[in-house]
Amino acid sequence: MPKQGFQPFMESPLHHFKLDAEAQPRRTDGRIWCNELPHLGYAVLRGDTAEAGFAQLVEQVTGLALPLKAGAVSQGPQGVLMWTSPDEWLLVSHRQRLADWTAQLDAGFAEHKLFAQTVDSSGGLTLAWLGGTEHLTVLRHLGVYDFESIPLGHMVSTVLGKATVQVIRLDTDGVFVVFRRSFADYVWRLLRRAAQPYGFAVCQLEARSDHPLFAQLAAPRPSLILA
Amino acid sequence: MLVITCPYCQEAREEEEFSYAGEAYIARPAVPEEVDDATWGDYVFHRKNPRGWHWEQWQHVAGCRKVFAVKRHTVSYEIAGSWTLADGKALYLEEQA
Amino acid sequence: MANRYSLWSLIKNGLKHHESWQPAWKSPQPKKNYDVIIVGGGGHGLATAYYLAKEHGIKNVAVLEKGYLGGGNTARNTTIIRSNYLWDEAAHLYEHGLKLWEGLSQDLNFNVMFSQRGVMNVGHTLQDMRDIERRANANLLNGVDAVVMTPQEIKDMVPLIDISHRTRYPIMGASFQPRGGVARHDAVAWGFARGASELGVDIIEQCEVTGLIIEGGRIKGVNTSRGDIMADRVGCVAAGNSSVLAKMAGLRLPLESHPLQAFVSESMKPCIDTVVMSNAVHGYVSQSDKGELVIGAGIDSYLGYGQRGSPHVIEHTAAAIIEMFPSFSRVRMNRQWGGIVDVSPDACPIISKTRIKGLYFNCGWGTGGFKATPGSGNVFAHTIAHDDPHPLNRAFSLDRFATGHLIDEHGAAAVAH
Amino acid sequence: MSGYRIHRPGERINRQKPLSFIFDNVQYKAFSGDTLASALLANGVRLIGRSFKYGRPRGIVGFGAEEPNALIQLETGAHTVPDLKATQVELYQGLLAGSTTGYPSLDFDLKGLLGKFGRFMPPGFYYKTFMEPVKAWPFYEKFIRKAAGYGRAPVEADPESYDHLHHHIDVLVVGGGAAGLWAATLAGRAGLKTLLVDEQAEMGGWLLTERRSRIDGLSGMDWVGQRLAELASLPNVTVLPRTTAFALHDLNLVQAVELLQDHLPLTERNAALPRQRLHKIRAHQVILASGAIERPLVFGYNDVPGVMTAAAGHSYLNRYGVAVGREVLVQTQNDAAYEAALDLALSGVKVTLADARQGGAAAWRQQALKNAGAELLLGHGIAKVLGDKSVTGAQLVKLDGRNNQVIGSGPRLSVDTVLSSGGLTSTVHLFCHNGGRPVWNQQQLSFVCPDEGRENIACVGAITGRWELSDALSQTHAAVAALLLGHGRGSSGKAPAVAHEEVAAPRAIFRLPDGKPEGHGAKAFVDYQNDVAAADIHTAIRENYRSIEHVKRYTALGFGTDQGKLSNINGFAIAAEALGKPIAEVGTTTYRPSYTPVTFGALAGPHVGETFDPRRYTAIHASHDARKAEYEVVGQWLRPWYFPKAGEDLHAAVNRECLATRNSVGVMDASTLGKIDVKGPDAREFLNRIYSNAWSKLDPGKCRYGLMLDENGMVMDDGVTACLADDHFHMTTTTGGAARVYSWLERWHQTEWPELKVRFTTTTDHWATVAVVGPNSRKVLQKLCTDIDFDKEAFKFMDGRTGTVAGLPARVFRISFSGELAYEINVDANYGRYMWEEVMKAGAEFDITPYGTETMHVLRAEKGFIIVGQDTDGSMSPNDLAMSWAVGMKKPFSFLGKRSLLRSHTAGDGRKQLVGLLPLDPKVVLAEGAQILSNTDDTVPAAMQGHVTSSYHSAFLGRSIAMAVLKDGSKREGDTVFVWAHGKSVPAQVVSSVFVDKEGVRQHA
Repeated sequence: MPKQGFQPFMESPLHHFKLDAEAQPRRTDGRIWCNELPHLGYAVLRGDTAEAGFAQLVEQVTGLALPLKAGAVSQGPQGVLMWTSPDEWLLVSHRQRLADWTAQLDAGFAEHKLFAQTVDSSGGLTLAWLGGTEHLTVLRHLGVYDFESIPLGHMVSTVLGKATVQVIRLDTDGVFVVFRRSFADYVWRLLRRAAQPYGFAVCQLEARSDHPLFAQLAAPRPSLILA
Repeated sequence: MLVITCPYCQEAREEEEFSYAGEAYIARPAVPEEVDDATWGDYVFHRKNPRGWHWEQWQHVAGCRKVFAVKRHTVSYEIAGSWTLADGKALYLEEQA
Repeated sequence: MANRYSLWSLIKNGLKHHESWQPAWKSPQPKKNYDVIIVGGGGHGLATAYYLAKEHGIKNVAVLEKGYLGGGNTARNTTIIRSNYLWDEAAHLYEHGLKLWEGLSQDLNFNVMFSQRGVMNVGHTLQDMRDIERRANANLLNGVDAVVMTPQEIKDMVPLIDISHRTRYPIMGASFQPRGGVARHDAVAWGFARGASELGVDIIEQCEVTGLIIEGGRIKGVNTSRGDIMADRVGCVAAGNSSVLAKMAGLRLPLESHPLQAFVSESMKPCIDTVVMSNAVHGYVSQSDKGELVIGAGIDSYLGYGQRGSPHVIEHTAAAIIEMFPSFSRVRMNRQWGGIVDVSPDACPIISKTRIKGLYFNCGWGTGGFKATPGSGNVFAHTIAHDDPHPLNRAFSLDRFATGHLIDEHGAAAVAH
Repeated sequence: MSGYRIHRPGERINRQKPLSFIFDNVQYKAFSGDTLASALLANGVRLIGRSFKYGRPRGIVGFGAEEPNALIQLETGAHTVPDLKATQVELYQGLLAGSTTGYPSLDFDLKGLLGKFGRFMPPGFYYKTFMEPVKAWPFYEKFIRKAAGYGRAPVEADPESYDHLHHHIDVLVVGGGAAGLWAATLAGRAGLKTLLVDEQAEMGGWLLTERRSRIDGLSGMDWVGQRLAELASLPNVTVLPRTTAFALHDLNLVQAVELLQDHLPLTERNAALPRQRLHKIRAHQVILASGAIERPLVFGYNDVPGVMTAAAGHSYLNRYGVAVGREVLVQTQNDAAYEAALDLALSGVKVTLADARQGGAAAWRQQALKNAGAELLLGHGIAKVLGDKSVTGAQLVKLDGRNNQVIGSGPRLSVDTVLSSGGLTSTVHLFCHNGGRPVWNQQQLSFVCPDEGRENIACVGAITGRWELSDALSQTHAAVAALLLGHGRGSSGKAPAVAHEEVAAPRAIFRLPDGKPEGHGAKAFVDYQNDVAAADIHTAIRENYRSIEHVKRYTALGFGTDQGKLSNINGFAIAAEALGKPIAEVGTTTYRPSYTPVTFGALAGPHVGETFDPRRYTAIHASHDARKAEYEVVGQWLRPWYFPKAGEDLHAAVNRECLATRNSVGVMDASTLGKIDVKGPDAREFLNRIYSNAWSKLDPGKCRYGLMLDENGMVMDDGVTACLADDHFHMTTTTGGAARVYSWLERWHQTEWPELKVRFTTTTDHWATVAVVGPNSRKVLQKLCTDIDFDKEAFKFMDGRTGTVAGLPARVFRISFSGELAYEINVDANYGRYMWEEVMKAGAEFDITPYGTETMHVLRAEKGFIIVGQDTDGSMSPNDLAMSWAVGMKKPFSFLGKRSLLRSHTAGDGRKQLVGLLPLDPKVVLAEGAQILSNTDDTVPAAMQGHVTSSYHSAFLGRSIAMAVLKDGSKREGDTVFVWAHGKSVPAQVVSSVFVDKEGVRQHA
């Protein structure tokens, strides 16, 4: 992974919406508030839970228990680990930490001869937070899943329009929506369109050290403008 | 619109999350070179296409990406159940016997 | 014809309060024996019987229909007629059909309202345009009319279409078959029924075939809900139910039956004078003489005999139509329905003898059956009459799925670079 | 002037809010709460349209969704809507509407003149004429089309938006009348997540019209108010007015459309809100309380403007304060219409009631009517209505008590309005949309929903044939209580108390006889919108169109935008009589969505315009924009097509890009290629099975081109796969094939070879891929990269390295789709644009030139490389592509598609093969899609030999080149063929498809 020095040259998939320029402090009105958490680190974790040592190694390295139940999410101040398939998990954290973790994991898998791997997906995914009293209604406008039924601490992988997304519910305040880079423009337009009747606003997102995802914003936000 | 239970996500989900993956448990000839053109053509192209119960495969493309077996009635669209491919195969073979 | 239709007959019958009209077709009790039984009283089956009687002199024929005449896909399609197929075999077969359409109303003395308003296939990508060129040139060399149009020519012909670059998939051009068009679907079944009946064919409605009587590898007759009926030759033309019939003979066919959906708008004044089809955005539209927009939706991916499909397919199609015709957003859907189409692996029909002597199948028309109705009946009648395919359907036999000689009309796959 | 305003207690209009509107260029006054229909009637407007076939004058018949005649055009320009029913249009200030029929004018209609010859236009008359001369049909058709059709399609893009909303609920109640309100109350009280929808602006159903009933001691509308207040207080209940459930699909998926802003003046609509919303409702339990619609009786000239249903006359009076006439004849065969007659009489209208029954209604009703001053004629029916554009009177006959026969003449009444009631028809549509069948109820004379409903669908109230409020509510209470019990919940509250009233049985009569054989007397319409008369049904059956579906299709009965709501049962009954069968045996036609028409816009919802389909962009897109790229749509992606400089067209730009690349260095964004991470101890074996060529011996650090076949042996995808480690591969696929290939791998692995230890993860979006191409590409890379040795011996063609490029971790592959020395750099896509710009900077000294897909196509064609989907079409095997070198027939496992290559036809002669073509005139660029002939004198149908798949001007070669598939092409090198397009043919020579650097010196440089 490149060091901090290169970060100014990163571009999130939503950079062209210039969300920073539009962002305002969140107020407690009935609006839908939304913004991207750009430049996080993502890794797909593949492995076989039946193999001895796999789950232990993951927990040992990340501090996150490997979730074994469909849709379950493990969370800690350093990130989240989500079940996405019986042999697949998505790990989200700060980029630098994630790079360290995956290196350790891959070394550990090799050492223990586990049929397991990490696949860096940091360039391929991004994540938006969606909040406000009607945030679930916005999702109900776009997707057929019963979003109101997602328990806290769970995620669901489903479709919004023609895009596959993961919706993560960590608290009642809002949801996190993970989507692919090449669909980001489309997903953002969909969200914005669906939220419009309720009043759509881009909000500033604050780093919160106790939060598994907002905590990852603590690192300085890179400039999005390329020379 | 079908509602299909993914045996991996352990939840009933709407059809839009899945992609239909054809008749289930079509046996690929073990040594294709040893069967004649007609038998091979039968494997590649011929389908049961029943008016009634049908064992078929669905892939949860928007979810866990797993392929699994569904027993569905092609007239009423009633779904008798869905299973992992391995579990479904045992049941399927039992039914065929 | 005992009851010939004309303006004169309308006046004559009008003066008699329409009390003297004869039945369009007779409904006799089934006989015990026929020379040929046709299973399936849709357009194709009735056409087969008509041409058996008319062109091959085989008049001791029964058409068995489990419901009412023309109640299957004949009643459920979007009535598009064209012959601009890519491959030689398909183009010749459908062109044979189109030529029959051109004289059909007069031949049957029944106005099937065949309207040669042209069929346009629009292209949205460079590869679409390559395929359009390829198809048009192949058509012209096969004697099928074809024109390649620019976006402006499209707009001149279809003023409501959006050729701007605002759209997601801007329209780059189109192929156009001027001789293509639409017809009144129900009338085709009724016209053939009337013509066949007049020539002596027995049309038996509400008669479901429940089994095939096969002895020593030969067909002997059929079991029906109205008793056994014997014949040495049985032609099955049952569209979406072909696999069910094949199973009765211990055959498997390379077919899958899928729900295909369609819908119509409310009736409006003429606003679109041709047929517009787009494979890329998945929708096609024409306007019936009654003024309804007739819109074909997608085929559901899964197997189904339910004559109903998933609503999201209709929703996607509505979106596709609005993408091409933004003003139709305020037009309203009046009615939607589904049919069952039997899809073959190469999107071409099967018109074939089988390993059971005297048993013939005509199926696998997928979404393209209506346009072939007279042509299909015509060559199938020949196949049955001679126990040998007509030169035009020789390539459409079942053995192509063993030899690999497919006639792949799926069209080019999406460009993949 | 016939209709007029009259104050009614409990009317639903607001006299404090007067409105004005325009209909057919005339301004009228109305009140808030009116519908367009009530307002027109209040202003005495009767003639609203002309009929479909005969051009007969037509007026308003109903008061809601059942209206067959009053189809209007609302507003103009971009906001125009065709074919709305005036009875369903809520009036707003400044509303602009017009009639949709009548040429040259509504008042004087040419079709109306033709219609005088209606006796010569039986059902199916189109099928019987216009056949000669053959060439004249287009001429006839033009007139038929013009004469048909109602409103005009909008021509401007829709300025309003639509959305979708999904619901997952316990109980959906369809219909906000008494039964529906009570059902929702019980479900709501039980704590179930409940949604109540009703098509009207105001809940209440028939209680909006009917004033006499008292429920639990309250007036009907007070009880409705009490219900609504209670429902509003329950957080688990949602009530949606103006929301029509129009379709019921499998597993209780109900589509409903909500009209959010249609009732507002155009100037008051909120642009942030959708015009309409499509609700997609999954309900565990559906309760259908959609009520019933009164049908008219069928009698002579029952279509003259001023003939309406009794329920309509009643509703206009009580709901809208509009008396539909001054002298009204009410014709009935049941008790309910007495209510209409009574309220009209009490309002000062001169009323005569003709009852087809000898005994008339229950005695108390007859007495009440007489007390109100109405005249009562028992055992009478209307033979025909008098008047042309408006009712002037009616001729009555005396009816036999048992048979539907005339036994004597009746009075000729001078009236200005005729109301008729043929009984109620249950609104069974939703119940039947996915397979439910209604049952004939001979007592109630309607097809009704069975009491037991269907699994998870309960039917309550009038939909089950409970016409009387007391019956409807007690049945609703019992049904919903049972249902709640089934859900393990008790129900609270007693059934609402409604006094039971004595009712006389209705008479089973649908077509009032006029004493003449059918077809001899005045036309008696069954289906107004399609001009289907009773005689037409008899004619159809005479002609052997005996199935009810045939009757429907031959006569067009029930095919209109009212979907037969008024006409179906009358039509079935008349058909039954003609067939000599009971109605139950005739059955119904199939009920199909939608219950009432729904806009395409609502169906499409948000999936139009910029969100019709995803536009997928690469990470480098902004750089391409900055360099003014033109784009090509490839699948959902936008790829740079070419980068024109000022004044350049496509060809000039491509020539420049090609030469720059061949002579120095070019750069291309290859990020859209599909990328799949393949890993596991059995990865290699898996690749052996999925690709046609062999993978056993590919060392780490090496790349190989692979062909993927389907089981039919035809090429489905291709791409280069790099071996990263013994058990780890970086697979690339075509852009368009990425998703399909990913799914293909998963499916074969999971279904056929689950024992292979291998996993696939898509990395398409993770990697941004930059191809640096041309003789100077090495120098560019060397400037950017310090930890990879780019020496030609150290980093050979088809080698792959991981290292650092511009400081970024990267995978670099020395692969070439152009035949040049070339490298593909893959970096984390967040750095994609940075990488691109660093390459541009490093290449500046070599005049590095960005190029798009068109130049890529030319470069690869110069080398004879195929593009799947352009040079192949699903019918091309590797052998057909002259690529048998990429087929490992000796591999131990029978890879996908291998067996198919051995089939008699696939392996046989006479197939087409990929070749190169050089036009004899090097300036001529062959048309892609041109067909190939062996002879210039071929006649149609010609023996086509193949077609041109790719064709370009090669700036590098200074001439045109082409690729084609040609019959037996592999044996025809050197032949001259004729390339035919649109009538012109061009000679070309068959050559190898490799035009540049056959020895591969450049790519190995």
